[in-house]
Amino acid sequence: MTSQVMTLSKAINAGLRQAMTDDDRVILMGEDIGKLGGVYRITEGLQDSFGERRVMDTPLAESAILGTAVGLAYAGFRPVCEIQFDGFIYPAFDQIVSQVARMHARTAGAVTMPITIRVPFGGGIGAAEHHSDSPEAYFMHASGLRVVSVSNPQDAYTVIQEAIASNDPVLFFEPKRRYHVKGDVELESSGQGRNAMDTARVVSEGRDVTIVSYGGLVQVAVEAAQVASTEGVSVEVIDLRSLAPIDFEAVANSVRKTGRVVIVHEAAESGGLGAEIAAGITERCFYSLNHAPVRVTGFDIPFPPAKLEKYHLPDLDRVLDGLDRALDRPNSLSGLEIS
Amino acid sequence: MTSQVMTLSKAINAGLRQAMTDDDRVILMGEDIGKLGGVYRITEGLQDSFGERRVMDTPLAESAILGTAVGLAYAGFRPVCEIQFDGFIYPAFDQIVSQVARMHARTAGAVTMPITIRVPFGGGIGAAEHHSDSPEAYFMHASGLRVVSVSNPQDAYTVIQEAIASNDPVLFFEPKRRYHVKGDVELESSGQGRNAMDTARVVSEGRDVTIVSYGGLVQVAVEAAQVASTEGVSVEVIDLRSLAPIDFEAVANSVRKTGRVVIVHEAAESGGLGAEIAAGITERCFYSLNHAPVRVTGFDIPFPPAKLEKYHLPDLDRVLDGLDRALDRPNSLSGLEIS
Amino acid sequence: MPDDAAEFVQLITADGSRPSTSLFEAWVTDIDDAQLVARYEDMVVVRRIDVEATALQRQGQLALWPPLLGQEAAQVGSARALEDKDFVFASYRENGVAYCRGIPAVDLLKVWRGTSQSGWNPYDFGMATPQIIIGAQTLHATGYALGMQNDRSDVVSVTYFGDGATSEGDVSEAMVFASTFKAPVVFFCQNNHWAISEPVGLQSKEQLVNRAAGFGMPGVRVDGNDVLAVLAVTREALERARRGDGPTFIEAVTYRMGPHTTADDPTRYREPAELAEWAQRDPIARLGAYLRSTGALTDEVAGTIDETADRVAAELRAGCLALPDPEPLSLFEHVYSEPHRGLDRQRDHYARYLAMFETAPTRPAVQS
Amino acid sequence: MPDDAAEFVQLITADGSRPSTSLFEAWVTDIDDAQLVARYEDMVVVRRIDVEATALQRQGQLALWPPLLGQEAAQVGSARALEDKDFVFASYRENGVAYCRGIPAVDLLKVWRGTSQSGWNPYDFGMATPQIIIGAQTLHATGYALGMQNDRSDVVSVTYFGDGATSEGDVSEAMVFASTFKAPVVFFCQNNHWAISEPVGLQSKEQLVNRAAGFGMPGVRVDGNDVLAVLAVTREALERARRGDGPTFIEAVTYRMGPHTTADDPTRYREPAELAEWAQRDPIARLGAYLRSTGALTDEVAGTIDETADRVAAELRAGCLALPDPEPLSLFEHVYSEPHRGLDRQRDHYARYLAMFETAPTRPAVQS
Ligand SMILES: Cc1ncc(C[n+]2csc(CCOP(=O)(O)OP(=O)(O)O)c2C)c(N)n1
Ligand SMILES: Cc1ncc(C[n+]2csc(CCOP(=O)(O)OP(=O)(O)O)c2C)c(N)n1
Ligand SMILES: [Mg+2]
Ligand SMILES: [Mg+2]
Repeated sequence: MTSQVMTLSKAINAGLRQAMTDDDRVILMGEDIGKLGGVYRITEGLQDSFGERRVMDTPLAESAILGTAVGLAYAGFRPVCEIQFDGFIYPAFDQIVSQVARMHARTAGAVTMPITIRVPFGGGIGAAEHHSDSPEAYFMHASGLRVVSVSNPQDAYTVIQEAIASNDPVLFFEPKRRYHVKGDVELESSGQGRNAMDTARVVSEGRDVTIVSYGGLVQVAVEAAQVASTEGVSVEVIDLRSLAPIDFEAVANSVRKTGRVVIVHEAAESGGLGAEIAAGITERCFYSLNHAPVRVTGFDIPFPPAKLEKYHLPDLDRVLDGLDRALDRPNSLSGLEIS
Repeated sequence: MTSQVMTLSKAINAGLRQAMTDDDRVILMGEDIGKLGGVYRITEGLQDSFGERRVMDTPLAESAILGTAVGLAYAGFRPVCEIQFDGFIYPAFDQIVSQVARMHARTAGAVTMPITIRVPFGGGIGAAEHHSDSPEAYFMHASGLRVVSVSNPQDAYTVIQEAIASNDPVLFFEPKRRYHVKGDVELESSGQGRNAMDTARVVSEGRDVTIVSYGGLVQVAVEAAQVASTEGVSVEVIDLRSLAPIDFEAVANSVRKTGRVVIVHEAAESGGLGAEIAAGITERCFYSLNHAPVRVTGFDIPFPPAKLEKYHLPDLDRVLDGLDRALDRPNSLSGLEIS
Repeated sequence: MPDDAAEFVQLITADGSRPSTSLFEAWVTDIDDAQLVARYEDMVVVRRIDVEATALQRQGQLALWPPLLGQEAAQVGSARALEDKDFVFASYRENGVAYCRGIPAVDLLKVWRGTSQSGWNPYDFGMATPQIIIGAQTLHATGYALGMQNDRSDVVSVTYFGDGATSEGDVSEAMVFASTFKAPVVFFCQNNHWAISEPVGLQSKEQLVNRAAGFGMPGVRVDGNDVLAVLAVTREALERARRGDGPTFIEAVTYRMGPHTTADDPTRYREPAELAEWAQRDPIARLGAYLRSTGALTDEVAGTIDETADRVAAELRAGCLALPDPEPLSLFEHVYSEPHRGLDRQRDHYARYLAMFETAPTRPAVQS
Repeated sequence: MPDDAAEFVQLITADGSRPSTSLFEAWVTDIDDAQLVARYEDMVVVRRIDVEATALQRQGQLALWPPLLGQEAAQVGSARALEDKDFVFASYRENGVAYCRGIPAVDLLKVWRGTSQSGWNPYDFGMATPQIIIGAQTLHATGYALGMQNDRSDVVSVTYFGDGATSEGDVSEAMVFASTFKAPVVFFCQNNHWAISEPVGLQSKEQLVNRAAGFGMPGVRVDGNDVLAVLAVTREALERARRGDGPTFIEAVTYRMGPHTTADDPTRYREPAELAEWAQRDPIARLGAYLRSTGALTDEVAGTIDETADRVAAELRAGCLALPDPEPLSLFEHVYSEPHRGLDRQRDHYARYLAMFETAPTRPAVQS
């Protein structure tokens, strides 16, 4: 086994390189992904290695990026489209939900859409408007798509390859705030059997309460679990990885054990993933639940200016407060209770 | 009080006419809404009465319809945009979620977006692909928007006027399958105080279980309540009307009483409104609930061909089955139980 | 009325004469009378299919039908210019194109009868199934062309769209991509003068063909009711694409003589005089007149063609009525190509739900 | 290099001479040397603001800054053609336009310092706040123009966008609407040759100005580094719109001499030689040379202008540092203009949550 320490961004880059080496039908498309290597350098060096036809800088038109990807998939290619930032995916919404998602069903299975859509997402980086959105819930509601997110370099490396290898279209959400975090990556962990992409991962085991999260906030969940443990609370942390479909088996197994759950994400609460997770858990674990599932999420507001994002985004204190509520105890910090 | 029997479609037409008469800044925009009066004739006769500048046939470009509506709102108009069918709103998604929804917040309140977006939605009419979508959940997750739907002529008449009068942008979802249903309409019920648009309506009271629905399926819920009553079950039916924000006070009041709830909609289950409603109810009524909230919805599939829609769409039997599940009893029809 | 031959390529005039003055004659020197008779047959059959499908709709066998009445030459002329290996991405009205691609007529009906979302396997005929989202398919065609270019093949992709579609951002974006990458794609716009109730003048003050130059591609305006002229200009465009010189925009000037769909009532928005005027330029009558003048079309030949058309129509009707209703559980098929835990669960659930009814009594009728 | 004056309108050459041969001279007969000195000052001040803001970013006071270096003439020339009542819808780089509209420089910084999503009240200056979604504002401008047309006012709306933006569907759709309805709107495209790392040739094989004709509007290509020429062509376009003759597309050929934003490193994708070549056509140097040749720009005048620029820069810096951080609960403001039960509940909740900390001990540090 070759293992290497690398950042999450480099792990995606390595995964893309591996996927392109393994299958010459894999092509990358996007704005500034060629010479520049992408504004986050995720595709750095790939155009040098694979040429301009396989790493295509496209004109500025997101609908066209996805729409031509549909045609390329028709022609037997496996396009990997980069959307430069979360907030720029909406012009492509029609092509994604009406075409990419439905072409396989529309043609009764004759045409497959092995398209991967890479989307750097989320806040915590002090960015300007439209650069910190969390649009994942829109896509989990659009039947025909798969939606995944990763929280660490190993998963980044493995899951991007699984997403590309999937014959179904996959939205791959990359947590920008974690791009530069390093971790060990087994470079040979790819290719053999699909499971990282489809399954949730238990990050740390616990008995008293479960935290379900994904992407950029898994780390905050882990930190909350550490602090809670100093207060004698044993927290199980689950990293969903697959946002659509959700691995409810893994989630329900945990909640049946702990009886309590806190769901953490950056996106707005209303209609966010937390709603589906809470509803799905309640359906499956009603008699095991000691408290209603607690949601700790971004507020129902457009992403705020950078100086305010720390209030908007779930942080350690808000996750701990969520844990306290799930545990039916007063806020462990202030001793106060809010309902 | 002038009361008149009219269809739901005529009630919207009458509401539009009234709004245009009351305020000359109200203008209508859309494809085929002028001479033709819209493919559903909702705007019939309005161009004759108000002229081509106030009832504008636009080129075929949904993003432009919404994008120019933003500019018109900047200029002090109150645009009412018709999207011809549910499935054609996605090309306008970017302008709706990034511009219409956020302009007020972006400009710290300086600019208002009193834009109404009329969307004939849902299935049950045997239509071709893209003509039966239920995209409401996408918009309830987009902060800055209000989302409403109506189920009867009176609400149609009142709520369309309230939506137009609102200084916030409103998505107004019209249940196509109910366009031709007649009902009494008080023509003077408009203008005085805003409440229909913001509040849920208890359609029929009951003790044993609550059904929450909206739009085209309220009628199915009512029918299910009737059948259930012949089996000795007392069902309370709630028509949400406001989908964002949800009137959780009304919903929770009912569920605290009944302890059981079935949520019914056409859209896909995953990430649909049912998820938010179930999660919100569980958060508010955890200790009153005798059973997990039950969702009876469309499946997680692209809307199927017309010959299959009757299986996809929640119908009387499926709602009754949902009621049985919520009541912890075997299926009242077959005596069998499915978990 | 843009029927002035000076404004477009025309090889056979509205009254059926053939002045042979156009440079585009060079593209159809191989087309003899026998072949023109074959195109005449195509158009007659295609119109017959259209009439039969319209009748089936009126009789309640189809939920809807989008007639191509009047656009036969635009569709047959262009589709017959293609090679088998080429690939078509069309909208919902290209029934004539589909016929020429060899797609059984009954397959066209599945969508409108509501038994499936599409009627055929695109790879079997080199034609994608109908696209309802206006303009979306122009991007698919451009992407397909990029794929062909990547593979160094000489396949060309052709996309059909309407005058109304030119307003959609997707069509402009497709032209940008096609031009930038010199994609081997032909943009075939059928300007049939109407987008439902909206006249073409609402979409553009300028001739649509002029859109092409600004996007860096040649544009050709052709008499869309002249099957030979359409064949010629399409051949030229295909040849340009095949030799690596990139996309072409063709505006075929034609007319939607029927309603937008069977659900539409055009008397609400257009003058009968306009229709009458276009009837003078009927694509079938014109070619018929020309072929009668050359002697290639005799009553006997015409009779045989009508018989063919009647046979196709009869088969169509029989095929339509025989189309099986899909099984309830087919709802869940082909949404994903690989197992999906969420949907698999819903399918299981629903299968068990349906099974209950097999043993169950009938529910009493609702009093609503 | 498209710097050939034959290809665009130019009144003052790159080396500062004024041949006075262009027909567009007619549009600037009222512009005397004093006014040109004022435009020179505009450009110097605008560049000084840009330099100061870049420095503030380097010093960590701003998260980001999008420099306009090199585009001063395009922005000042066009903005100074406007009347107060006109309305501008721009992107994120139009700091020079904002300056000319009278917007205090410090207001430009709020977005980039992250204290708010926009810096000013659009109605106070006739200019919408910056738009980040590429091309979206062109539709807003078109809609605003339709509103002005409805109101029979003679206000014109002007939209600024880049060369890259021309590929976005929204821009094409805006041109369709503007043309169809003869909206009083000017499409002002700053072709600065780059969209981040992508050269303009990737967006279009054709001169961007040629897009105009196909959409049925006049197009003008102007030397975007010649403030006087830009003033002239913009005046013409405004006049056309004001008299009811509809939209115009202006392509101002200029160059982004700096990085895309302070986060960008252009050495990764473009040649130093290209930058050096464009430095020869610097808009400020050119006008300076011309005004020195007429005697209007003396060392003394130049010194006064520099003092003004320094004062503005000093105020900008002081203003930036004084920008207050927003209050946490302002998160919930202005999302809706009317009460909203969902958000009001979240606000209440969060207010109580925050209040807890006022009395609470500090949480122990996390070991991560
Ligand atoms: C994105 C989208 N918007 C609206 C519609 C509704 N619609 C169906 S056909 C049509 C008119 C299309 O006109 P044109 O492009 O000229 O094609 P034609 O029908 O004349 O063949 C419209 C508006 C649609 N199908 N898709
Ligand atoms: C819809 C959308 N896609 C992508 C981006 C990311 N982006 C920001 S600026 C830019 C380049 C724009 O180039 P151009 O239009 O030439 O304007 P310039 O920056 O040169 O002024 C890109 C791709 C965006 N802001 N919006
Ligand atoms: Mg048409
Ligand atoms: Mg640029």
